[in-house]
Amino acid sequence: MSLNYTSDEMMTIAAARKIRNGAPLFVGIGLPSAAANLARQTHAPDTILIYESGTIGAKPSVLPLSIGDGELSETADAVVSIPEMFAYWLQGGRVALGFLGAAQIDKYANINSTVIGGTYQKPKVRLPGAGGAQEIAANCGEVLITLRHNKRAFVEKLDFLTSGGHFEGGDSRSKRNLPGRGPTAVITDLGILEPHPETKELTLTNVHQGVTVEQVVAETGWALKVAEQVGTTEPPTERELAVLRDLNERTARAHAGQQ
Amino acid sequence: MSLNYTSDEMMTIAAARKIRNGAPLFVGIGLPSAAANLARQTHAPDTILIYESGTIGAKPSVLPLSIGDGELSETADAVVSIPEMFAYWLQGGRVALGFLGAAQIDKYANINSTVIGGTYQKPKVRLPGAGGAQEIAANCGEVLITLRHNKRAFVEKLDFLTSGGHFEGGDSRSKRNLPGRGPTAVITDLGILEPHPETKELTLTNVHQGVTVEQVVAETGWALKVAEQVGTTEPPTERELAVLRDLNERTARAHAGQQ
Amino acid sequence: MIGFPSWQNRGLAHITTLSQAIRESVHDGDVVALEGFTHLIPYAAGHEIVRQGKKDLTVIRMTPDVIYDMLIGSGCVKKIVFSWGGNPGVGSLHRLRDAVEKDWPKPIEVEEHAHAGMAAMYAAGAANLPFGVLRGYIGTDLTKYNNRIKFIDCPFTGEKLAAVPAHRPDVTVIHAQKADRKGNVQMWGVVGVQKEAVLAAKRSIVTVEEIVDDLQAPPNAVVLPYWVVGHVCEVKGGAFPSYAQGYYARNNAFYKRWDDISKDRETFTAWMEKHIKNTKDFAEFKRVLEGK
Amino acid sequence: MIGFPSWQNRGLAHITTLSQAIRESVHDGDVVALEGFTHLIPYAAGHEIVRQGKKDLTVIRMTPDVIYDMLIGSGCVKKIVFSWGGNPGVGSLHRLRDAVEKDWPKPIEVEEHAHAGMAAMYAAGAANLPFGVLRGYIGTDLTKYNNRIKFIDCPFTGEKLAAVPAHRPDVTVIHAQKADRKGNVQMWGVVGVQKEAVLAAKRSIVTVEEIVDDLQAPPNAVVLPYWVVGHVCEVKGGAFPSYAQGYYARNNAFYKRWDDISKDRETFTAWMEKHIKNTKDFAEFKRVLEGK
Repeated sequence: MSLNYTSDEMMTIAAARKIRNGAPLFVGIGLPSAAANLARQTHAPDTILIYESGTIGAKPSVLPLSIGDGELSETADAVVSIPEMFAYWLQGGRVALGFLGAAQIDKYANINSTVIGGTYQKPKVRLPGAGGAQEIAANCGEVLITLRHNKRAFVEKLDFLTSGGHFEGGDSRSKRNLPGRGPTAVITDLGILEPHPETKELTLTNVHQGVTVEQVVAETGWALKVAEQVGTTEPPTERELAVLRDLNERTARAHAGQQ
Repeated sequence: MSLNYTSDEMMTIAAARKIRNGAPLFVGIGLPSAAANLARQTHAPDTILIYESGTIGAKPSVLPLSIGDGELSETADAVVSIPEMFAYWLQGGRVALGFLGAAQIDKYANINSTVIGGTYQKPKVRLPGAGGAQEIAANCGEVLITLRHNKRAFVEKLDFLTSGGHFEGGDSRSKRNLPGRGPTAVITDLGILEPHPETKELTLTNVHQGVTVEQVVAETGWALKVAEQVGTTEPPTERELAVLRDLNERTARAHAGQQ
Repeated sequence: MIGFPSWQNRGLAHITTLSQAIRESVHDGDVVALEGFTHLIPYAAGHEIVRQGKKDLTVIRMTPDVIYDMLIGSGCVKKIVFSWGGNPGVGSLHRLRDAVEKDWPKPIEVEEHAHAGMAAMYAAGAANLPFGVLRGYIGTDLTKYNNRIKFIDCPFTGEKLAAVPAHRPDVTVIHAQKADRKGNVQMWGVVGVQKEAVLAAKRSIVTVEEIVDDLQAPPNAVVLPYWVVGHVCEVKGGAFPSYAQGYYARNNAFYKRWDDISKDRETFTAWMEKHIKNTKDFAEFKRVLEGK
Repeated sequence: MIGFPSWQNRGLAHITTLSQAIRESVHDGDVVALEGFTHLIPYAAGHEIVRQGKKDLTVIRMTPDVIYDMLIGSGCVKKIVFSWGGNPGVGSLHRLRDAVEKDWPKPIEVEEHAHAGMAAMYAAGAANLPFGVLRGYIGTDLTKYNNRIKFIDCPFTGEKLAAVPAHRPDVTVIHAQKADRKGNVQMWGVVGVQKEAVLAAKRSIVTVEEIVDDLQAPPNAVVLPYWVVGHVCEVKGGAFPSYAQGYYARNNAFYKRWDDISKDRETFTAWMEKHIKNTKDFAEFKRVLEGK
């Protein structure tokens, strides 16, 4: 039987699969939160969801719209202040995995979520900014990045470096003495990129079913390195799709119907 | 009518009278705690008692034996962690008055509660040490010091400077840029000493009833400065004595009879 | 400068109307922090600042959201100090963007940090330290445009760490669940950086869902004693469209609606006129909003 | 050195006997913090360290009290790091004094701080910072004898501030009121510096009054999640003669009695022999103490 699914669903499911059961996970809103909760409801029931609002071990039944929705604190094992969250938990080195989105990414998995175009002072598009992204990128054990794959996002040169990935590649991250290992995978709607062990340059290692390597290269704003053996992502299972769709439906219902 | 009272009772009562109603007060165990609770039960009912255990606005019915007795946290308006107590509350500049005891004091109201005799490494008497005293001395709006008056305690030179008062006198404290004004009075079982406005040298300003200036000078290990007009401390009122004794009796009953 | 010993400046908490609190404690040109991390955002107080037409404010907040969009679009703000400026789960703050990108209604100065830096700045302020230290900012472009991010060396290990100056707002405004009649304030749930923001500030205003006889706070509850709090004002529902745990839920639909209200200058201005400027207080705002 | 990311090192909390916990997690030569600020002092765990004859320990604590007197007098301790070493409300710690003043039973190294410094050292450790900053120590003699107190300049104001290195104990031992069967730990009342001490340490042992199905913790309670805790051991009454709020009161009389027990080397040794070394666990200790 062949299932119908969107490329966004594939991206979320591919990201969810990267989550090891039992790992403390720093979760942002949107796709990271969907992936984390999908993982928790499928193969990784003991995943510890940490939202930067201070909720540790949250077990939401629907996806929160904001990072501090009431259900997060009601279901958490502990709720701490923001200074404590950032000092003792994130910087304290207690979070195995951080999940980031981005407006732009470069070949060393550095990301931009600050400004697009123009100058910093007078940008074409002013984005929300770093939030907790740069400290997640610095302090989590490893970082996963998810975003849609196209040339506007995958750029040769970032308009602004908001959060450091592997900087100029090679040992440029370890020289900066950051606690975490940095990005270990970039999961897009087309495939999966991983940093080369030595050069740290992002390399295409997987394409999702129905996607060609040429297509990914064409949607990347630099000369994308391609692994010798490019795998094909397992398509979503029936269970993964069903859980994800159920989660999204319940979420939509929960956030509608007010005011 | 003339009341009988001990010189320790006079010392406690004289210290209690220095407490302004409504002031947040950092309280140590022993005489400071007795004075603070006496004040709270007489002229200063809205005094805010802060114990370094993290209990803010404690209202104990008996004097605690330790600085973290259960009754303190049960009756407090707020109970915070130790790092918060020292960072946000004491160092934060929120405490009007600190109360310190000492093993030794010098003419500039610097105090020693660390070692007596011998060397630091191999002292004759190892005392408990600073605890919170040096940061109380640095950060409270002002500091009161209480101790029994004799030549072993009132010394020309401290064996160890644990907590800074007015250092070498004059502007030597303000040059060190400490937030609080430092000691404003030393209350003993014989009288009251206050720093000279300019030189900051401790000056005898009051003797308790029945005590002579000569007696105080004789019990002081340096050539004690005496104010032109030395006042005589009002003796304890009936109410003050009754409340203090009742407090001490209830305390003794509460701390006996176990194990 | 060693900060101010706050016991010299504060009287007892003052239970007043919100209108009086803003009038007495927020002045043109002040540095103002309206804090709240998705939960307990002081919307009613923000409306009142707009209503009273305060000017030239420097506004601080980790997560400026819709209320900062209102303040900026209404021309109250000279400078913003922040780490994430968006409509959570929805998208952009259109009024913030319009001010930064197109100087409407006036140019706005931007001092930009990351969350950990902002949290450290408030914590340093609360602790009367001139600066906070963190592992952060290394290698990011934020340091190129913000000279209030510096680096220092650990005197023990030689490691390079980021240093940020303390926040010391003129006034901090927060919303909490409860206060008692003396002015002791209690909050719970996502408590954010509000305690630090109040303790770091010279003055403070706390709006609460209700004023009760006795807080009946559990042990180690987050309680701000009356003597570190300025004005306390009862404003039921005053965190709408944010939420107050135990009282009402986040109105996610309004956050989505704000996207349309704020996209365009005229729609925004008309909405603000009708709902904020032409209403006398938060209760009337709610009535007008609900079409009553 | 940037500390260790603890997520690499820890498994789930491990519910064991106290004897097993001490055997597995406290090794000769370790840096050990048994924290507790008058409340919730981990006496039972301290006894077990004596019982197992651990050696050459560096022991850290803000307020070393009777349990540190026991450890020192029993020869377990090489070095003590502290800020106030006394028997609260009673007087001296005779065994601590005898070690410092007369090298009995062996010489002891002393690293001495003040409370705010020790608190900052634990907080820095918990935050994976190499040092903490505070307003303190200026002009005091502590700085002459402790080269781990340094001074730094604020990069913004130029002010001089004290810097102290982070505490990173090999193992932290605390007592708490409750744990659940997963190993989530809850404490309340005077909570001291215990959370920081656990988060700063490589390993941890938590003794609790009881293990329950569900903590039923109120919002914002002090809870240590199971995945940052090592061993969890149920030891009823394990804080005696300290107290556990909600369970039993501080036994002030025992603290006073300790003065007589500890004053003299022989009395102390005999008491330790009978009550600690010749008993197999804390329950038996209590029975012997109570003459049953």
